[in-house]
Amino acid sequence: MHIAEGFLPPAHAIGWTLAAAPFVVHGARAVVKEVREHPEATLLLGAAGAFTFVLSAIKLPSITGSSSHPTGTGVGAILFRPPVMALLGTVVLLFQALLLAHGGLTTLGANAFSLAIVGPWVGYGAYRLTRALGGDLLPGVFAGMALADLATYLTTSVQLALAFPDAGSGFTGALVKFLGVFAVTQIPLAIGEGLLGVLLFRVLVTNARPDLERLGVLPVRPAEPEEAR
Amino acid sequence: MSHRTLTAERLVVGFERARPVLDGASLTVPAGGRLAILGANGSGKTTLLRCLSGTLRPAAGRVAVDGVPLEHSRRGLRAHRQEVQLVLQDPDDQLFSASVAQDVSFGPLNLGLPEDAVRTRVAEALTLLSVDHLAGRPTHQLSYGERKRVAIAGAVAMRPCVLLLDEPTAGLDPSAVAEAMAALARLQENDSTVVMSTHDVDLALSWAEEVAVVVDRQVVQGTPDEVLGDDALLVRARLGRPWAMTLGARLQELGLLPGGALPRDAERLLAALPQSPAVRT
Amino acid sequence: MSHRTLTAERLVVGFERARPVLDGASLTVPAGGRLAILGANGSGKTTLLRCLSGTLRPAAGRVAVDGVPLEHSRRGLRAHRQEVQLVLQDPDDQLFSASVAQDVSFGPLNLGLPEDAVRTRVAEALTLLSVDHLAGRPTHQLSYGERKRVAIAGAVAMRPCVLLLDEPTAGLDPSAVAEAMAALARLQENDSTVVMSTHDVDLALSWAEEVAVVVDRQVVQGTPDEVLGDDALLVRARLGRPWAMTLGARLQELGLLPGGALPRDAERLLAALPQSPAVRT
Amino acid sequence: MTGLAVDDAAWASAWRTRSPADKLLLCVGLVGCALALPAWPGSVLVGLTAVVLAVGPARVPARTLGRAIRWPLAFIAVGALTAVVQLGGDGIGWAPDAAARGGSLVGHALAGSAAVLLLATTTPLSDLLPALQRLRVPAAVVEVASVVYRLLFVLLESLRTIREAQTARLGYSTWRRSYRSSGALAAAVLTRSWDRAHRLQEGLAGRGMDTGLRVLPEVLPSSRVFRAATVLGLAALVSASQVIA
Ligand SMILES: Nc1ncnc2c1ncn2[C@@H]1O[C@H](COP(=O)(O)OP(=O)(O)OP(=O)(O)O)[C@@H](O)[C@H]1O
Ligand SMILES: Nc1ncnc2c1ncn2[C@@H]1O[C@H](COP(=O)(O)OP(=O)(O)OP(=O)(O)O)[C@@H](O)[C@H]1O
Ligand SMILES: [Mg+2]
Ligand SMILES: [Mg+2]
Repeated sequence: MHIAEGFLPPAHAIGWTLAAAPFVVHGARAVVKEVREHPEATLLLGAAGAFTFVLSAIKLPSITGSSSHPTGTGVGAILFRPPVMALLGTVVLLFQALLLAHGGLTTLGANAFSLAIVGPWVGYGAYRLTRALGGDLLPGVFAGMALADLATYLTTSVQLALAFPDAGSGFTGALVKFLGVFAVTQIPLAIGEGLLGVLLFRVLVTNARPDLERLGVLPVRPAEPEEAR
Repeated sequence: MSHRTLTAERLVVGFERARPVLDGASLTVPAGGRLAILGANGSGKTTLLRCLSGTLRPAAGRVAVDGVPLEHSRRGLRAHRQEVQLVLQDPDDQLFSASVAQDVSFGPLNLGLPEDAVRTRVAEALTLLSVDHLAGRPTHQLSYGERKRVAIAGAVAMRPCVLLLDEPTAGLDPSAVAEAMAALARLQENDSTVVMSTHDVDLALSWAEEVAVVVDRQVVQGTPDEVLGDDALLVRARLGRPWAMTLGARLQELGLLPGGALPRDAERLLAALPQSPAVRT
Repeated sequence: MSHRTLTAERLVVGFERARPVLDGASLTVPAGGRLAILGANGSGKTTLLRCLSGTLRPAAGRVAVDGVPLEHSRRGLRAHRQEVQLVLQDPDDQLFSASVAQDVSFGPLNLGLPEDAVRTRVAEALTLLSVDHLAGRPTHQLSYGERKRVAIAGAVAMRPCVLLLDEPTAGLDPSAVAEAMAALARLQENDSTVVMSTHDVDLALSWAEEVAVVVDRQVVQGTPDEVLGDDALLVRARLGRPWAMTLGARLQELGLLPGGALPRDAERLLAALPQSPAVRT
Repeated sequence: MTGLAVDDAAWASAWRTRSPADKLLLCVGLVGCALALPAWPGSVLVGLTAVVLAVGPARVPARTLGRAIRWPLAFIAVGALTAVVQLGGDGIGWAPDAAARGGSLVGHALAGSAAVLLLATTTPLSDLLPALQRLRVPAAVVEVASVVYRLLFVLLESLRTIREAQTARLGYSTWRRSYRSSGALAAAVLTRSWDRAHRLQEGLAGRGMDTGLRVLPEVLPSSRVFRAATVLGLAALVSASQVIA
């Protein structure tokens, strides 16, 4: 869910930008370090960003009949870790604002906070927790992706409620309103995105095992002896 | 599979803000026959095939099977896809499952067939394309030529009446081309209509029963001799004249080939040449 | 640019867990000449070109320029890349920048040239490939054939002594092939050595001064007449005999073509035919 | 050919050759006005200015603008409506100043979106990335972003063709199958993106990529007249909105 340009009052726009900045700067530092050590990482990171953008162009059929687009922040967090996603996610948000008119420039900070920071961290946390509790890869992916999506939706609702408290019931009332309105699309989407993640990783485990091992998602299997039959 | 006639009538296709790619293009695919579609890069061959397969909805004009116009509704498209299948140029766009057999089973499973029937179809399609030995292999380990044939098998397993192939021989070595053409011949014996697009005029001449050239946003269709013998058309379409025709015509002039239809490929040209040295004046 | 002789000696290349792709392959690129590399799908043409360009390090054997072996150190590779450039088959593997002129400027900038010199080289390379009108266009809006020529321009702007091209004509229509070949001819006039891989035996025969066939993990090299006239070799390499040779040989037998070297393409064959009808017995 | 209408418009715009810095000055100025000025008449003036400049001198097709604004419009409508509805003990009702608040929200947001769209439809994203570097964004980050820009189109094309291939084999005929196909589609595009990155790396290494992805900057000279007109225009806009209000 992207907050449109001009929707947030200036003070809120600035506030969220300041809140997001440290995470994005931290991500940028990580990226700069990575690129300095491995120049070819530029291309892999670019590919990751492009994939995140393109993933949000996949249409997921939702139970409510309409179709919606996944946020893709959960996959990114599991594959590339939240710090890097803070930067890549912000870059993707800038691209979405300028290529698709989704989101905006002054709301970039607020959108980055929910989609590139809270979503990935919560998703990654849920994924790690599930794995730590003995869960397999696929349940972990489901939890990570679904919760990343939900967390994003919660954060955006909080942002909107803070900006537009209800005339009668204040922040709490506004939060209930925004949560309620966007729940129609976002809760089915969260479940849908979790399912998509499971299907996605099921294919990846068979087709792209070496890449998953490189990214540390799967443990590296001992090399099979040459000419193994 | 029974024969069906697939037609396109006065198609207009324009991607945004550009002149239309096709403007009044009409085509009749001969039922049970072999049609080759020729044309320069960017002339609209792929666009035409996408319209015929129902993937792309033309801005105007209609596509019809046996005279019944294709409706771009869910049901209409579903019915159309059981009759007409398109194989894309890049096999990697078509192969997305882990193993070859799984990938080929994708279509039949989506038809809602029981597992047995699916298995039969998969085996049959793999045999037809002579790739049965690859059934258990992961798709990403296959060579380009193998991937290309598996992609065709995936469409064949849908048992379409009309199979459309976008540049099925591009990127293949000569023996792989020969194998692909042999597979298409087997398909046609199995009662399918086969349409392919290609840049190779020689291949088109030797293989096709009919040829369509996409040129200036329209389609010119006819027998290979008519179309590929029309030099003005070939120049407009940025195509070359096939070898066999150029040489055949000259050899006819020299009295070395019997008059009448020109030979269609090297083999037939060689066979038609006189057996003994001529006495030269 | 002066001429340099690029050689590969007894290369061994094996990707993991497989039999070697190349095993003792040797090749000499004739300085200032035109070499065509032929071979079946998966025979190792691309692998050979990648070794020659230094991108791939062979397990054994060496690549040398004028007898000086290539060292796979940072400096060695840097020096090698100023002499030898490889253009990949898929232009999208080479084009990374938003606009055409910027993409072509990448290589010269990496050479550490001043901006003016870079600008000159970019303009020159774009002109040589006749794509100067595309300079300001975004890469992603170009057609396949256009992208292909821009990718070549990116390598040409490095002013290499040897230009290696992996299937430069694949996917192009006949006129685009003719244009690409004309661009390569201009390049060679500009003193470059040009090497290309292709599946098209007819093209190889008409274009190349020397031909190398990758077969059974080795390379067989020679003049087009020698190599493409060797039927046993062609069968082993899963290649066909070129049109011009098959027909030329038969016409020589029939006494219609003068003895000696066979014609290399349709034009030259037609020109060599007698002007008047023969008197047939 | 790309499927991203805004990007196509930007490359074809009459303002394509203007300096990105000039356009940034104008559009950021307009966005600022959209936020800071009162909705009536500030937002209306900003919105009108942006649209008139886009379809007028910048020659952006009105259709592209209209289509692009649809998505933010949907969000703005739902968001504004929710904001001005009041949750009371006795259920849902309009907040006391619903019309004014709603109007102001919609006004600001539409004007802001129009101003950003003016930038987006006249300036290819790739022209803006070098400007980021001047804002002290590290070069490595700008390079990653420029690779994102290029690969985006390559991957969107793959996405489209693979989806078409799946649809042709009835991969989206039911809800369940749609999910399975979408999963396979995402996986195929992801593995494609890795493949591309590896091969692109090899292709670029051949052209001497040692340090970064440096390319020759395009010279798009800044115009004094344009800048002066921008400053004057923005000043006029601010004072006009003060006078009318
Ligand atoms: N990176 C790689 N890892 C493993 N195997 C590889 C790799 N690259 C190539 N191969 C294998 O090496 C062999 C030769 O491949 P190569 O691409 O050189 O063939 P080619 O002659 O260029 O074929 P084509 O005509 O299809 O382009 C093939 O069997 C291929 O599967
Ligand atoms: N999705 C699209 N959006 C915009 N333009 C497109 C799209 N697809 C194709 N085109 C344009 O339509 C024209 C025809 O393209 P098409 O792919 O049908 O040509 P083709 O004859 O198949 O070419 P080739 O021989 O290179 O495969 C081209 O100019 C192309 O740029
Ligand atoms: Mg095509
Ligand atoms: Mg190859």
